[in-house]
Amino acid sequence: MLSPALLIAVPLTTAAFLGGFRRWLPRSVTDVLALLAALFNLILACLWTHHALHVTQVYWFGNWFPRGTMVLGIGFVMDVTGCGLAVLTAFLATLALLFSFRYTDSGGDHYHPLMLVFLAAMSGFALTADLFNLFVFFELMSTAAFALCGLKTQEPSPLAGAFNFAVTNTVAAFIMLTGIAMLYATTGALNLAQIGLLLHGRHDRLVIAAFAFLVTGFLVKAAAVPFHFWLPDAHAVAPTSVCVLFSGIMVELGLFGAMRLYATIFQGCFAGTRLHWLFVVSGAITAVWGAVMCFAEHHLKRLLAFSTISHTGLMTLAFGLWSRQSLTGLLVYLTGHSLVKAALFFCAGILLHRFRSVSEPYLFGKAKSLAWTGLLWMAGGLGLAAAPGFLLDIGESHVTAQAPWTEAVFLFAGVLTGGAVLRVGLRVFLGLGDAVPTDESAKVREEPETPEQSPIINWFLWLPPLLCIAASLALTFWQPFANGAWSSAIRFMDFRSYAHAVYQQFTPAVILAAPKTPASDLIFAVVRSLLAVGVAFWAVYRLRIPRALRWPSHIEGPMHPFREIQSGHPGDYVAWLTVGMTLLGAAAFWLGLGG
Amino acid sequence: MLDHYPYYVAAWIFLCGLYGIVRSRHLVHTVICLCILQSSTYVLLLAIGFRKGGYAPIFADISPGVVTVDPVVQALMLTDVVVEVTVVALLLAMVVKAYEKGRTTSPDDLRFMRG
Amino acid sequence: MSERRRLLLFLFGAVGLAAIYCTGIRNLPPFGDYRGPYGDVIAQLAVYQRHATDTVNAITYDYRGFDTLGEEFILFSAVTGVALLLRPDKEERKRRNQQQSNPASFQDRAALSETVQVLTTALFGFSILFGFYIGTHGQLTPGGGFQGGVIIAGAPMLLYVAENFEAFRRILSHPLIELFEALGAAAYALVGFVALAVGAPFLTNVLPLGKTGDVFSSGTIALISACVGVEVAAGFMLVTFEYLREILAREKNEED
Amino acid sequence: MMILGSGLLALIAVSAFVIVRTDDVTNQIIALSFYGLLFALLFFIFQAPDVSLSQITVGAIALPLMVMLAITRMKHRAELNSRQEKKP
Repeated sequence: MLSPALLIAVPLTTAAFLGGFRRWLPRSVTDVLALLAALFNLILACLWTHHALHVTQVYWFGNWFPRGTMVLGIGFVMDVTGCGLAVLTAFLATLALLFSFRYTDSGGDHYHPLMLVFLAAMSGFALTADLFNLFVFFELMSTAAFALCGLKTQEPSPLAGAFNFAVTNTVAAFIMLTGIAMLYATTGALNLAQIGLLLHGRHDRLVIAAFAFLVTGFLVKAAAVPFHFWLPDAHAVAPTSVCVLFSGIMVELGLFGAMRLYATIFQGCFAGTRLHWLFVVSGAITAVWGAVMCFAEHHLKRLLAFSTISHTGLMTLAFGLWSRQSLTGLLVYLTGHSLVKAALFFCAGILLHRFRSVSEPYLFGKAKSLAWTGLLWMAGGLGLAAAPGFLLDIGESHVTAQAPWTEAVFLFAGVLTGGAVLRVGLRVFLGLGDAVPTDESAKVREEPETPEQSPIINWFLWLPPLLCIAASLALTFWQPFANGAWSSAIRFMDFRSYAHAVYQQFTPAVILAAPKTPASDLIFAVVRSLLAVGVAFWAVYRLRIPRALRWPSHIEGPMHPFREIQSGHPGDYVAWLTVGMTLLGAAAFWLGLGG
Repeated sequence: MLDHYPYYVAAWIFLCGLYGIVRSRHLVHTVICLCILQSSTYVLLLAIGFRKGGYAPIFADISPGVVTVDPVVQALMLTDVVVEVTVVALLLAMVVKAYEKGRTTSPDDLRFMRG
Repeated sequence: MSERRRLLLFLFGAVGLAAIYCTGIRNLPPFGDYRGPYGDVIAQLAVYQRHATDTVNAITYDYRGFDTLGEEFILFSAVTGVALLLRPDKEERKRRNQQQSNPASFQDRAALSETVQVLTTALFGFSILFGFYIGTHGQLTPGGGFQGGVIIAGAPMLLYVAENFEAFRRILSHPLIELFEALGAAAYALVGFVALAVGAPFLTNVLPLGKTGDVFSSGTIALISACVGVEVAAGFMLVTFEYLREILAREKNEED
Repeated sequence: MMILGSGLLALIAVSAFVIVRTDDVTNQIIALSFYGLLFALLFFIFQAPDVSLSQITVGAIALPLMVMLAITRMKHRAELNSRQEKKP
């Protein structure tokens, strides 16, 4: 078996070579080399996931295996969840690199090295078992992301978006580092398993404060309300292929970081308390807020960005329920959402390539010729509404089987975000309905990524979204995936098996009974998708229905008090960040000490 | 209180940095305030690893076995220094370019996407 | 949001944040009472295991070398990012061409005295030498590749101070600088690959450790430190050049 | 040594606030350089010579220098812009 270090080292080395020789390498060679490195990661991650299903292995860099109870170096724990996320990362990165083949503006050939660094950072983040290493990969991921976000330097708006993104996320990183320092001060260790063992059962003020600091840092990345302001700004301005990685995996990895810390360090500390309800509440608020804001948007990428916020909120909620079944649901939902959202961003990219705009009012009725893109877009919309046949439906039924009341939140978020995407589809690809309402951000010009003279939709443009939609449908019916998600969730929650792997080199998989796949309520799923379609038609034909029934158009219209909060000012965002952290910390103290 | 004096200094610097970012009217000012905020983690890490009467962890001129301060936090701080300088370089590049394209350095005027 | 409301919001947040922080901090061990064990264990082991007297560098480049690999690539991606953001676009190229056809100088400057020029040239050599010293003795005394690299990168700035713009531009705009920057980063990863090739885990220190206190001791620590030094020096020079590119173009026109 | 360190910490706390309150960016850069030096001294006193060395090179020199370069470039651009506006 090839060393897991190659998951990091190969993309990084390729990135350095592509960066160093960029003056001498023709574009096509750069494209192919970058694509090959991403493909290599995909294959290796798949192999390791397959291996991890049988045994969780640990890999010590520099051969610094633990001496006694003391962990000396940095290790990767190759568990199913981490490896699976590495697969997803590599898959999306491969498609993103394919999408930006040949024509896309590569910013003086700096684009490919940064994408590969980004890929390596995300893989490392998913696998590392060291607290400070987690921070390093968080920063590496952020640095590459900041730079990629500002790729389009022709206009000032991308730079403003990238600046807000960079400031909020850097503040978050230092908040996280403060939390790391607190834990290190009290335990004198940096390995997650060792810290977990040393803290076991302790939930005093220091541990809760450290928890608040660390979780705030990760939730900023995961765009939980009120830490979410940077996300729409960054997504609106980043190039399509970068958006795919932002929405598809980077935001979810933020949540994953919080989950990893909770599973290893804090689970034992807060075992008897109701602390995890904090995530349930935060997730529900985020899901609702994101969905409402999503429906009100008319800038396609911003619309999708708000839907990402909403769906990440749903995942946070599932995480907060903290049970095997809800976690299985989360992992399935995460995979499904990543694929669907990537497909939608690719479609938005095709629209931008073909019509040089992503503004819904501008595109109204223009894209009737793009039948296939329209079909993929509609499929994506149905996917977000968790229509039957999509992974999101399976994930959702796992979570709602655990806590039936969450169905209300899932329904609201799914119908509104799916409805918004379908609404755009009806207007843009079919030209249905009346004049489109607009808003301030939809009027901002979006810089196209491709040169003017190539309006043809090449195979490398339509293949990535097609593959994404196909994968999200195919995985639904592929039983090994469901089994894998189940065993992955079980082992993710099991701190003892994690610690065993760290100290004993590996943990063989415990074969548990076949997963309970809750019967997805087909009728309910159909009703839910019909509701989303209904909301879309309602919005499209809003002027032709009786006045009393026009409420969707009120949501869609300019909602000044809400939109004003998303002000685009970094100072505002940081002020909100401190407020959010205060609320989170207060809740953590209340729930953590109270239990 | 006095036992934890440097920790409080770290908290103070952190809040100062945040305050600066919040009230900033010039993007370069924002970046410098971010540097200040970041320096609070230096104080915190340094304070954590310090030991009264401990020597610097360099065994070139002290014999092995002598009590030293924690070398690990110092390694972490080295990483921290690099992170700071790289983020600042990147942010400043954004500010410069935003100024060249938008002709403003005020965060109030650099808002194109609202709502 | 108005500035007043923003500050009020922040006041609420800041008070809360301070409260969380201070309640947490009270449970920490008092200042000056580091309890270990991580740092103490490594401080005891490093000299024997790695023949490096500077424990901090043994941790940076060996025990936690994987962190430093990530850190080097943070630097790499930031430098790439700066180059990406500050790349001259169409408009700027056009402007520059216009300038070349119309080289009007708009700022006169008094020439520096020759003493200053000679002095800075001497300092140039000295700082490069000093950077090399700091960079190569990292495993023994305070210093290391990072610090040495920054010092070396500072040397060309002296040329700028001495207004030797032509030499400054020639050094910094050389394509090799960019190549060195990337290769320095790649070399770090390649040192890790060497370990893989001999069957050890990535980044294992497989070179002979040498005699404690020697410049060539401690195996890959010195090697990695040198790679880092190359990357850092070239990286900082690149960043400087990207910022000054436009201004240098003007100075060149003035000289013509 | 401890008293010196405590005094230095107090000085750092004060200067952090002063830098944050300084609105003029050029003054801020000079203060930032001074602030970096204070930190280098602090690290040296608290037995961290490695960090102290990199703080001198980065915090007190490279960082303020970079801010200075950015400001210079922005000023240069402002000059160019005003010249261009005058020309037509």
